[in-house]
Amino acid sequence: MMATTYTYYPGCSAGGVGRAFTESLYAVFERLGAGLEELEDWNCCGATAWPSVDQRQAYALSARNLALAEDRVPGPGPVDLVASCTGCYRALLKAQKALEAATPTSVRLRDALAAIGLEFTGRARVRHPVDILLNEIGLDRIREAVVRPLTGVRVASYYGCQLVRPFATFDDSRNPTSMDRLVEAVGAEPVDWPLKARCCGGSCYCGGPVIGAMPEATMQLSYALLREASKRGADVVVTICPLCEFNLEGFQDRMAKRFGHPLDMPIGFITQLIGLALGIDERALGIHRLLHWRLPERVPAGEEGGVHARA
Amino acid sequence: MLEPESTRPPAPISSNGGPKIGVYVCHCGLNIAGKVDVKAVVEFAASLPHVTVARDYKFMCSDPGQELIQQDLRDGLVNRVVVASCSPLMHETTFRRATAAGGESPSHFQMASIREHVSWVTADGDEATEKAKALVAGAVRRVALHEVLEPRQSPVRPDVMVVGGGIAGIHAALTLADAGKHVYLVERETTIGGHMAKFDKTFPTLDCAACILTPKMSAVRAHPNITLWTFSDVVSVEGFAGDFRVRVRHRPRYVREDLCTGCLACIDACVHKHGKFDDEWNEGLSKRKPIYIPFPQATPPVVVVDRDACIWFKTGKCPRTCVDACERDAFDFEQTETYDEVEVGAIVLATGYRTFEASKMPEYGYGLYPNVYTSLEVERLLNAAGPTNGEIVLRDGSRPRTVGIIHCVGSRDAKHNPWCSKVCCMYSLKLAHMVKERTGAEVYNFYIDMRTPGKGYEEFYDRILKEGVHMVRGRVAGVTDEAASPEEEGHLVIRAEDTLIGSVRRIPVDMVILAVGIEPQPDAQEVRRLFNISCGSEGFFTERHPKLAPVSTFTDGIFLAGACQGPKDIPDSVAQAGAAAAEALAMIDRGHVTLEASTAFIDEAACSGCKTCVGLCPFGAITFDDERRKASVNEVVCKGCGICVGACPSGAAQQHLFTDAQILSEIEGVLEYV
Amino acid sequence: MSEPRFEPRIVAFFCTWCTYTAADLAGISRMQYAPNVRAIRLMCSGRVDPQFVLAAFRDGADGVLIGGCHPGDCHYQQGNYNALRRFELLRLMLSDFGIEEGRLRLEWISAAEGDKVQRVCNEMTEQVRALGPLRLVRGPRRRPRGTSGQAEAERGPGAVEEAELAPVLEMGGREAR
Amino acid sequence: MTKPKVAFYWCASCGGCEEAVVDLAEDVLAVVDVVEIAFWPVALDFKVSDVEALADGELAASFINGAIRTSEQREMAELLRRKSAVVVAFGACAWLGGIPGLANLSSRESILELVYRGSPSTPDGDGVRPREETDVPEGRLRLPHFEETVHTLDQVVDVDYYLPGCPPPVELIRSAVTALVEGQLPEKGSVLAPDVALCAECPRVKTKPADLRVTEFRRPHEMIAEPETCLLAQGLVCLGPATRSGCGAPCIAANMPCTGCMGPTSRVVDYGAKALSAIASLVAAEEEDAVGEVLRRLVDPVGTFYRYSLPASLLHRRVERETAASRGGAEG
Repeated sequence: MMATTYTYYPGCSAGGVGRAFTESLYAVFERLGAGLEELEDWNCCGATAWPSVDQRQAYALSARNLALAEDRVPGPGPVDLVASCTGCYRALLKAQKALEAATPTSVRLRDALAAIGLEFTGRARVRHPVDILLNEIGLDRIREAVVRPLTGVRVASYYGCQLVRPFATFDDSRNPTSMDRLVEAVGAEPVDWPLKARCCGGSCYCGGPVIGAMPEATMQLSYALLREASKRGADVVVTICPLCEFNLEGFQDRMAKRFGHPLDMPIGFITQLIGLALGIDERALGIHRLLHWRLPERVPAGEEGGVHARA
Repeated sequence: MLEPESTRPPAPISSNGGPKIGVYVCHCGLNIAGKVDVKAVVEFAASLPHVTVARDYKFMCSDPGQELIQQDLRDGLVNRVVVASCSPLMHETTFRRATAAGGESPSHFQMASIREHVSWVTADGDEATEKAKALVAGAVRRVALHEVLEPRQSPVRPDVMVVGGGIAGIHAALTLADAGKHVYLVERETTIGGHMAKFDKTFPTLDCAACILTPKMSAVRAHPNITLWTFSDVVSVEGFAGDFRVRVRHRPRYVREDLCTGCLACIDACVHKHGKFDDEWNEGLSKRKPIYIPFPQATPPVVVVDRDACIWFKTGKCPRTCVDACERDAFDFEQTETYDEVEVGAIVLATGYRTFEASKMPEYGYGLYPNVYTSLEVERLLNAAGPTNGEIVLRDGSRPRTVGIIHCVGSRDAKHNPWCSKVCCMYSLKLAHMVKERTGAEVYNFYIDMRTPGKGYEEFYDRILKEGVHMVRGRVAGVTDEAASPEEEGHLVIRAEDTLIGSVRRIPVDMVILAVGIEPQPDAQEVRRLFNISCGSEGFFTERHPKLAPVSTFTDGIFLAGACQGPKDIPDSVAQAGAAAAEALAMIDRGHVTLEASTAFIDEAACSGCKTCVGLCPFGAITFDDERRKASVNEVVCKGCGICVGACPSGAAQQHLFTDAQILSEIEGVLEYV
Repeated sequence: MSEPRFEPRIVAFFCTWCTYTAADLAGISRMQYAPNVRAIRLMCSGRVDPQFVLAAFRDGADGVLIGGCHPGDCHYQQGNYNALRRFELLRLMLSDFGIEEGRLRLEWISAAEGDKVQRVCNEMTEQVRALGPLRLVRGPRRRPRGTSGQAEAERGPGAVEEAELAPVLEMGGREAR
Repeated sequence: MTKPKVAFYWCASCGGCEEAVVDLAEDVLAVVDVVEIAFWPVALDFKVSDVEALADGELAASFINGAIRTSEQREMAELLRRKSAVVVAFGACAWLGGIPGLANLSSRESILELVYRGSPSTPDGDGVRPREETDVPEGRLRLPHFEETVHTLDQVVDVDYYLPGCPPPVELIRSAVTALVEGQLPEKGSVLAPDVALCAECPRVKTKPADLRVTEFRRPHEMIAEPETCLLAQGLVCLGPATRSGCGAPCIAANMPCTGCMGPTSRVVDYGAKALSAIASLVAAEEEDAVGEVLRRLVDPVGTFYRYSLPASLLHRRVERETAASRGGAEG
């Protein structure tokens, strides 16, 4: 099979809080025969405070990235632009939809691109790695590549807000299951929990729940997630958003103090989990960057452990 | 050989002595004049060939506006009329009548739509004015070539078909039958009654649904003027207003309707000792046997055999105790589909609705949590003839102590159905009342807006409030079994923003009722194709005009009643059914319909007999005379599409009011001047 | 920036039951769209005679749009299929005439799709604008007798015959409006 | 009493129309009995000066065949128009542009380039093209200007009557001459042929099914058609339904489909568009792809539907995108 190479948009978190995500993403894609090539000269996706100041300018930032991707890959086929950070993913996707619509905004954006000698022809499609893993690489290929099935590991997938909202391109916005299917493919056991797409509070943390804008709200939201995951018997929580991961992982001791309940939930990225099952070296997956990571003792197949999602 | 050309197009200058065209530009208040420079359009029109009069007026459709046209016609200033105003679909008939009233042929009229097509859709005033001029020029150029057409009529058959036997169809059928017309009432289920027959009580009076519906159902069955066909559906419709030929398929019940008395002895005798199959009538909340009757008052009271469940059909091995139990020898396992074809003058469509599929909103947990119910399921629980004999109990048999009713499920939702389903607020209040009355539970209603417009409706809301039902104003975010506190353990938790107190609330309940909205029937698109009417992309049938022709359709002779046209409660459905019946009666009692004016015709001398047109006509309106080698159009059957005209390779076929010459002139007109 | 933007003129043939009604809906919904499309109402897209399309081009249209009911939805059951058949062959032929594909478009627009009228009109206007003026050498107006009746004799001042204007037209065509 | 004078002239044509006059055979003598042939370069030795010497309107009729492509043809058409009471466009080329009119699918430049340089049969040389003016010791030689576009006769001069056909059928010529001599001509502008399509006189029409649906088009060389059955019903593109009758359907008799030389009826504005519409309407398929599949077998639609009428069509000629550029090249 010919290896597909995807254009990769790292965004600002890829080298920072999302470093482990980036490392594991590259490693897993490579192992599965898919390449990632960083988009040259990419710029900010505009997901930050831009949209509340000037939505059009925010679109223009993303539009440039989309047009660059088209410019880089010769036509006529579609160009998949893979964005791992869900903030980037949503911002780019939103700009893509704005460009595709027959609206004055679209015309303005195209004019803006023309001013820098770029063009959006509709070939660029923003994709998330989960979408690629599920719908391009496919569960079969992942299952075949598993060398170390994570049998008995109970995994709560946490989707966060932006992967499936406002655009549910490859999964249900209220009851997403795409990560659960990946979890199943690597031999682990998905934990069904009702909070998998509930807000983690990351958006109001702005520097952490202690010094952020609304520390109390953030702490409550994050705590509810961790508590419920642990109540449903999850051994680990995996996510796809660098901000969620940071938020859930980084302040567990403070939450424990605030709510008087001990917390020690391993948090990681779905790509790290997959990478482990594929037998990739832990260091290559950035496991050493995680604060709480550990996998439980294997539970022999057939035995049930932990509390069930539904009685 | 060299005689003059055999065919001439209709003389452009008719008997009335050469075209003198009057152009009337409507302001439509500010609807047109606010954007289009009406004076400039008038000046422009005055410069066009044959235009003798160009005027503008505030409202051309008003009496004084029409009088302007009529006066100019009477004064001999004009003999052809162009009105530049709204869409021809809106007022073409009005102005044709005005033209006729002025003593001119109504076909000497053409409309230019400078409102829907110009002023309402164009941002820039100058551009709008230019576009309006172009459309006026097109109309002027074409009307100069319009021919005189005499309106043609066709008789109307007195019989009527009503499709759908819910409350709307029942009421329409009874009204028509009482007026002495013969009615064929076609229902695809095994009984008439529709959704209403499933309800226990009706809002706001809380009268028993069965008490008011079943007498009407019996009246249908007993009425000498009604032929009731249940378990039947319409398979084809041909013809036109006043003369439809409808083919109806009757599905086999395997029990003869003329013999079965509804004694139900066969059901008791069935080899299945207990129900085993989901009872559709009870929304799957109970089980039935392979031989069953939906409910005791089903009309007709005839049992039906479920072929897919019956052991005899599945294995061919069954003692058939049912047959032995039947004293009337009504069983007929050899029954097959049969067909009837009837000729009717008018058709009333009352095909009803379905409810929103609650599992499409997984956040509300339907199908995930057993104690989340749809409102229709709760209607069945409340119904004394339902699966629990009217008891409100949870799946485990216990009584709920707190119940949450979520309004607008699937309605007013950009992700699902954008419309308000109109009945949910009221039925949710009714359910709140009844649940509270029967169980004493605390009831919470979660609503976005409380919509109670209707006689006695607001008063009903007031009454429910006083009964102590809790009202939480806010859209429910989700239903979850995640317990955030010890009080929530073991309950379902409804999370909603309470916009009246400005905070998010979590309310633990035992039972959730989803007030599912009203949707078009899943096969609405097929049905409308069958009857050649239109519907919105969502599937509700489109009325001819939302205000002025609410029960008519774009196809003459086909009328709408009930929720197939849009969400409606029972009073509205019945009122509309009466209106549809009245419209049908008006058409029948007038005795004739005016036929399509823009029919095709073939110049016999010009026809080479190539037959290109013959096979193209979807309505079989073109016949070919093998002897004379000429095709001709039956103008009564012709519906005026012009397919044959577009295809006729030698120009022998033309279409009244849409001749090649007229359309080519309109093309020139819209391009030539502006 | 002094050069005025080219404003294409597009003639549309809309069937009365679906697309014309949809255009009315767009109006009722106050959906703003490019004023370049001039709709001519026909009873059915099946009435569209390829002569109309060519005549529109000849008379100065830069694009022609045909709008009919969706397949299976025709008020006359078959009309839109006939429109499709003629459109497909016409499209093949127009390319041999050097007329770009984007200048002739067939769209299925149901009575409920006012927004599609808006979108298609905007799209097509931009598409044809990008293609530029058609610059047809307008065939001389020689018609078999009687096809346009007395309108022929009453041609307005805008009419140009190739015999007089052909060199001008071949060099520059219609100026941008 | 002097016999009325008539002229025959050929423009852009193949000579077949002249043959058709000769095909009158001994009837030619009858014609010569009643008219005086004042100009017929193909058959008799006349000079242009002979025509120029005539008084305006002195010719009772000029029969001009061929389309107009060169300045010489245009000048001769104008001269004959001036000298004639009646001008008859003789044959498909003069009426509708004819086969030479298909040159309107190419630019003048590309035609000259192909003929004098590009064609494989042109020997490598100095790439010289004929010049309109050449100075030689004896003086200046002139060639007619080759115009950008082929015109029909009535796009150049006023025409009174049309005789259709490629070439016009002998019967129609005879009737036309008789009518002319007897002063029985119909209304000006008439086409001197029946105004009904060919199916009216086709012997096979009764074998055409009323609900004909074509699933596959075929070309004449791909099959031997069944000799009694409607050719359309056999998948051949027969344009008889769109074409004037009066020819006696000789092509059909020869088992070949009608290609439309007799032109449209009076009710049709654009022959090709109408023929196309009728043929497309016969396609059985309904889905876009399937329709395209059937139509793909219709090779060269312009050549099929406008074989004789491209210059008379609404579009008149192919739209040349690079007109200015190619013109610049032509001068070099």
